[in-house]
Amino acid sequence: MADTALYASADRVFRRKRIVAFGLPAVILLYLGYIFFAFDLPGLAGRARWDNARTLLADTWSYKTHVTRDNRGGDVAVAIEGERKGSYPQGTAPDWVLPQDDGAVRVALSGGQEVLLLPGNGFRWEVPGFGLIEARLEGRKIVSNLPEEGLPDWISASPSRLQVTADGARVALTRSKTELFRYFPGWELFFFTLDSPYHGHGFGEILLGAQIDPARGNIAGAWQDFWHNPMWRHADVAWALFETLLMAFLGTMGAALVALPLAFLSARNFAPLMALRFGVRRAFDFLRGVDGLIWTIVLSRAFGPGPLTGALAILLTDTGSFGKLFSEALENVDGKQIEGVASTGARPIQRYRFGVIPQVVPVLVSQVLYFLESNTRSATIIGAITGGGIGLLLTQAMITQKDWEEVTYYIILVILMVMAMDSASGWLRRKLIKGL
Amino acid sequence: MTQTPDAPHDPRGHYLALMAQRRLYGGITLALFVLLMVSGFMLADERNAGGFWNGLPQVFDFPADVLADTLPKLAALPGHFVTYFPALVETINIAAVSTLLGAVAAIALSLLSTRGLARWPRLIPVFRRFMDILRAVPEIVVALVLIFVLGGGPVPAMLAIALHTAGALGKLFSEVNENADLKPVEGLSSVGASWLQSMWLGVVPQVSPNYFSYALLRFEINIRASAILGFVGAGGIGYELRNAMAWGKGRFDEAAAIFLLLFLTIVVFDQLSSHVRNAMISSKKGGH
Amino acid sequence: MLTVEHLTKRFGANTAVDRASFTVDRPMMIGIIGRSGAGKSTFLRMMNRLTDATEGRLLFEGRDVLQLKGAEKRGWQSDCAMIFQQFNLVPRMDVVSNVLHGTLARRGTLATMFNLYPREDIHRAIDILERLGIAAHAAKRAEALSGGQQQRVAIARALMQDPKVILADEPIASLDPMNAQLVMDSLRRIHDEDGRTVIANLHTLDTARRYCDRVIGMRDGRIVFDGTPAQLTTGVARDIYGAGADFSENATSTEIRDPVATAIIRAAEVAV
Amino acid sequence: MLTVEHLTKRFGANTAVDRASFTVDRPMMIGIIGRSGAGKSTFLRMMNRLTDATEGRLLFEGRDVLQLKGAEKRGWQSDCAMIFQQFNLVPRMDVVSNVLHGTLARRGTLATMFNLYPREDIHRAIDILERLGIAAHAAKRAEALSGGQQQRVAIARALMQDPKVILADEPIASLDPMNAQLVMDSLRRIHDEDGRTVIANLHTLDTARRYCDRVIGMRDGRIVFDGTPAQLTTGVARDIYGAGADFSENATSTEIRDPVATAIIRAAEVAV
Amino acid sequence: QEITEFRLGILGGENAQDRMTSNQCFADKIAEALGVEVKVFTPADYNGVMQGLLGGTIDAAWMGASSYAGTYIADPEAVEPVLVKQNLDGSIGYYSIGFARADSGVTSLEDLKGKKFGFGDPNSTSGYLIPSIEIAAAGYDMTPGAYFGDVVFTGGHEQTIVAVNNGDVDGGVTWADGQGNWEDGYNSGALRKAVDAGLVDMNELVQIWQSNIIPEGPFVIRKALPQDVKDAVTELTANLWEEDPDCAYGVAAGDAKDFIPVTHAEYESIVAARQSVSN
Ligand SMILES: Nc1ncnc2c1ncn2[C@@H]1O[C@H](COP(=O)(O)OP(=O)(O)OP(=O)(O)O)[C@@H](O)[C@H]1O
Ligand SMILES: Nc1ncnc2c1ncn2[C@@H]1O[C@H](COP(=O)(O)OP(=O)(O)OP(=O)(O)O)[C@@H](O)[C@H]1O
Ligand SMILES: [Mg+2]
Ligand SMILES: [Mg+2]
Repeated sequence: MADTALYASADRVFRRKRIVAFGLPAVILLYLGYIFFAFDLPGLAGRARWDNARTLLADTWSYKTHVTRDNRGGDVAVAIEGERKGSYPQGTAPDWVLPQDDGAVRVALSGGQEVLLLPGNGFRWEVPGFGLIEARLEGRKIVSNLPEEGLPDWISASPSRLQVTADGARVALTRSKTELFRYFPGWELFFFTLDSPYHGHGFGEILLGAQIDPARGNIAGAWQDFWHNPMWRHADVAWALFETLLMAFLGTMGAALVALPLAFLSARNFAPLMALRFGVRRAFDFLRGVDGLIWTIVLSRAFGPGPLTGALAILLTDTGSFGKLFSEALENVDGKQIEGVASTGARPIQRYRFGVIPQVVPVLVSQVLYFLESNTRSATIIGAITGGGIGLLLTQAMITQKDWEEVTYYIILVILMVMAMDSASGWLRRKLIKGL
Repeated sequence: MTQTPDAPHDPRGHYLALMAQRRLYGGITLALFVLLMVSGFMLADERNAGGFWNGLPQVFDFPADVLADTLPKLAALPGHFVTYFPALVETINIAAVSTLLGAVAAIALSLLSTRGLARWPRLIPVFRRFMDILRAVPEIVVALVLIFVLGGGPVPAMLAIALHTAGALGKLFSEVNENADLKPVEGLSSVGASWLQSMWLGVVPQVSPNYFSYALLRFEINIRASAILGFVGAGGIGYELRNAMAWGKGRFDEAAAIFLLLFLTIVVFDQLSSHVRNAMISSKKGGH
Repeated sequence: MLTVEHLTKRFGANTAVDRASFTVDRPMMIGIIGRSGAGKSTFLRMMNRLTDATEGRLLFEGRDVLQLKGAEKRGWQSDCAMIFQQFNLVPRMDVVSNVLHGTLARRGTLATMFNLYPREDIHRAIDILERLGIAAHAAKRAEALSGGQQQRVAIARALMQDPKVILADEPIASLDPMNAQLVMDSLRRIHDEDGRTVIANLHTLDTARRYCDRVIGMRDGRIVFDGTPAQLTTGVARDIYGAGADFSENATSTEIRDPVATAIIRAAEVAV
Repeated sequence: MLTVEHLTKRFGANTAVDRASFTVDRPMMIGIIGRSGAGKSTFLRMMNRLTDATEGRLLFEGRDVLQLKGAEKRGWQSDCAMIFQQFNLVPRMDVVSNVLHGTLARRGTLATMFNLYPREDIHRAIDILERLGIAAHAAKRAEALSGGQQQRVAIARALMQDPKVILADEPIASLDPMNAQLVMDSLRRIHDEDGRTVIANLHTLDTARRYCDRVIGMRDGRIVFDGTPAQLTTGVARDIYGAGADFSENATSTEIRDPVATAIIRAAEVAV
Repeated sequence: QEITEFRLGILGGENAQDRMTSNQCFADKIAEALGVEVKVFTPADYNGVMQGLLGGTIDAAWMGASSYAGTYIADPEAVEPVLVKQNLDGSIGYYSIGFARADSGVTSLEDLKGKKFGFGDPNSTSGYLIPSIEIAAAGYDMTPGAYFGDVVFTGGHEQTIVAVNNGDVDGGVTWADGQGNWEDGYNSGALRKAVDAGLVDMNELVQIWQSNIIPEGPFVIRKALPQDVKDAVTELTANLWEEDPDCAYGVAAGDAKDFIPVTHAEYESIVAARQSVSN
């Protein structure tokens, strides 16, 4: 009876479904396979530098203090992160660096270990589980008690340089200097640098305790020293953040203002001339198709580096995006409202004002606010090129690869900024759309 | 149509007061906006190396230089197209793979963070925050970090864009999910289907057209993003463009060729995706 | 007062209104009936100048309104208010603003762009709303109102224009019977009290019979009936609608016969 | 066979089902009636384990199904099919796939995700559809079907589960009278022919009387009536619905008394 | 002709904040001398400074020799070189250094045949221009795929060092003063900075090539500026080492002897070199 026919047709349907169900993933897998080789993923494992990752990770939450002994003059300098701004004034040192009477310097490490920087241009370090390491500069050569062969990978030795890395510290001996890095957790000098009188004082002490700097009140003084901290430069970072937001805001809003009237010219139902509409549409495509970053380069000839150039680049790109979105919104307007207004004898501009604008405003506002949030992120990148904002600080700090804690600081700030913009624009969107 | 309890006794005064209040708020908002725009513009103008009004007449200097350098060497352009085509393919591949991987992750994340669908309802805020963070980190940051670890090339860019895509699409997808009809899911649960089954059979078929349309839009964005990441050393066409552009006079013809290649690609994919999306929308409207 | 002469509208090969002619010599309430596609809407839209006529003349107080251009045309539009089946209000704006749109043609462009209307206009708008029984909703957004209330806002906008003629294109087709009755009562009252001419396209015979002084029947763009409601017999109606012998008026009736419902409407009218 | 003991469900302060207890000793068709909010849906959802109970036990063949977890719970769900008021099908999928969803709990996750159903399952699905008179629509998408057809697809899915119990939550409330009758007839036939227990929440007294062997009345979460249809007098019904003396059953009736309509249904049954 | 502000562009191997800090004293001095506000800009790359000078949005900058040449080629009337840094030994030059990883077995350009070679920024003199010419002249074709397996731009000196150290490229070029010891990364230069930052261990790197001496980049001033402004800034800068060595140290990004006058003639060869590698 009809059953067999029905069975057959159902079987056919399911065979087709199975082909689709397997075919699509198969195509994707094939593509991924191609990518696997095109992107040389097998070689990637070999190229990946996990020690770099470790350095990076370690550096994000720790800092190092350099103890440097000049092998020519014998001077010992202590500086946080080896930076001038983090140097301990001559003759002072943290309590774990102990000059000895014989001219040696004893550096205490965590876990009771210690390294002796010897006056004869050498050092001595008793590494637990390995033994004593002693090295000295003799003439132009470095001699040590280490064997020639079979060194562990945390020791790197050559006649001109010896480096030992162990347990939160690293010692390097070259002809010119002996250098010891000791690692500590935290972001040192985040609040105050060494030269600030407030360094080493707790919050409670500053807020409630006795006046620390006789010239200034505690809170004002502490704020000043914190805000103008030469190491972390909070004031400049804050300005950079603000500059990034400024670029995003000016670019987005400017684009919206420029795009709105142009969108009327390119909406099918409002365009006065079809040729004009076509032209404006292609202009939108062009503005959008050329990325903001390229606009930045083009504009930087005329306007030079700075936030305005970034804002204008965002403005140009977004005029294209908004133009397209707005004209789509305009093409979807409900003609009844316009007709209703028109039937009262309203002028064309009044028709737009009352028949069209109230309809499209919610769409416009929500799009603009969406873009404002995503442009905050774009502004970070554009700033890296045009020379402004947090993006420049971030990329430069990353490229010079010096202070990953600084990089971490910037990344956290960028994320917080974007998330704040996200919630702010979301809040504003709800608020405005309800009230409009 | 019964008497509302808060109906005003004096509709005229009531309305005028309301109007005055609305006008005041509207006026304040408008004034605030204008003030922000004007002062923001002035500040940016002041902090910029070149002023807006001085720079305006020079806007076309750079394009003019490019043209002046390119026009005499037009014959070399096709050669440049061929030279840089592999880089373009790499850029498109980066965008495609990252969109694919990001979209898959986004589907999982969005299902896990939609009320009514989530496997572990308590963890919804966790997944949401996670997506927020993925979204907030600029691709360039992830790419630079990964370049440091993995070395240059397409993989860091691909991962960076994929992570961002997962966050961005995840949010859009979960909005789509929120509007999905829960009845089929309940129906499937009632037959004893597992979570995966009810999502795959009950939710995904409903939302896949929307997913697809958002993913296409994202693909378009990602082509641009991968070109941009080339600017910071992640390979592809952006890298070539930056080098040619930075050199300036003497290699502007290369820059122009790369630019044209990139621009045409973006326009082609843009048109293609809006075409597909339109087709999809109209087929959805036009019955089954 | 109003003379329509050979008014014709063609859409390509299709003639929507075909040499329609009639004369109105005093303000009255006119109903136009006819089945869907008969050309009723097109006729009203030509009259309000929302659509241009192909041929013919439409004289109002001696002037051919079809020839007007620019400001004069807008002046005519403001003299000739239109009420639509779907209300055609701006849903996101409040009721009073919608009513004030009736003054757009008279007020300066700039002031209206910023929603700045003279205080006396606002008062008059609220008076009109009060007269139509919806002043309590004055500050609400139009979209927050029920269909019947929205249609009354549309009528208020029309009245705000202080028009000589009110055109209504199936004003009650989207309304339930109760609201339909409220709206038709309002239109009738406006005619009775203000003496304005009201021309309404109607879907249903009984409404036309009950509210109009004169009924015009259209079929395929032509006027096939023009007379008093009393002349509108079932036989005539069959001709207008091109229906067979099984035509029954009740099928299209919207009148509320239930005494309870009528009582509810009364109560509601008092309450709003 | 089925024993419900002090089954309770609280939503915050609100008790949706309040210590419901009853016993069923042989397969029968049971109707649950009660006004909106009485707890009927909540009861069925607890039984199918879509909602967890707050207190109480529900023994089926000696096992407390409320204690089951993970795979065992899904196993029980596949033994206890549910039919919903809104059908709860996957609208974009074809009818056969929807029916095959009834086997999900038995088949591997991966296989079902790739549409790998065994051939005999597919054939059985067609058989079931044929039995319910909708095999002709097998390849269509569920959303393309009328409400009554969709509900029969839902019943087919339930049958596909080969369940011991079928729960139906107001299966005919979204259907017009003609389709309602088709669906109720199908349910009754399943009970009669397969001997499965059917528990249906019903909105209307006459349906319960006509199709059920036993009727349970709920009010405010408690079971206030449990008896045969014959015992369900108008007085009892008034108690269940908490209605006054003006209560008339006809207000909620869905029965088709019109002989013409019945004829149409017959014709439709033959046609589909 | 009056100016209302003076805009200084700075470039270098430090991050943007540090550049700002080390040049702040310089900016203050110019402000004092000219009586107008001085703004400091730190574009992300050489091209940013070039565009600024060409577009007239930056008035003065320390440039690399190649980027100066690029600016000159684009518009000979844009800027003029006025001063150059004189090293402690009296020279005004530095070197481009080719290097590789010690454990890769590469010790000379010979060994890099078929391998990946890394330049820095295309506008860098020592990171691209000079090595690309001199290495090619030595018989190693620099077209990608010709002699070397591939030739890439890493983006800058720091990136080159990291890339070589990571093995992303097999050999690369960067700059150094050529004085002092290899194991310290020489006395100054990009290698030294990387060592100081703890990025690389010089034991793991070997030098494979060294260029001829390269002239230091000039301090350039925009030609269109009023003559008195140009003179004032030039004089002030020329006297910086004498008057404020600390500040000069920051401006020169290290120790130097003096800033001495220079003219365009000094860079003719670089201009020619740059033109020769353009299309
Ligand atoms: N803009 C237009 N373009 C083309 N044809 C049109 C247009 N507007 C109306 N028509 C045609 O003109 C004829 C008359 O339409 P009209 O809307 O005036 O009829 P109606 O009597 O108002 O009908 P209904 O009761 O459906 O509103 C119809 O055949 C219609 O298809
Ligand atoms: N998810 C829930 N959360 C809170 N309260 C609920 C929930 N589901 C049901 N309730 C409440 O439980 C009570 C019983 O609801 P239930 O849906 O079981 O009633 P019902 O008899 O099926 O009514 P109806 O005929 O309207 O479907 C109601 O008071 C309802 O508000
Ligand atoms: Mg009509
Ligand atoms: Mg229910």
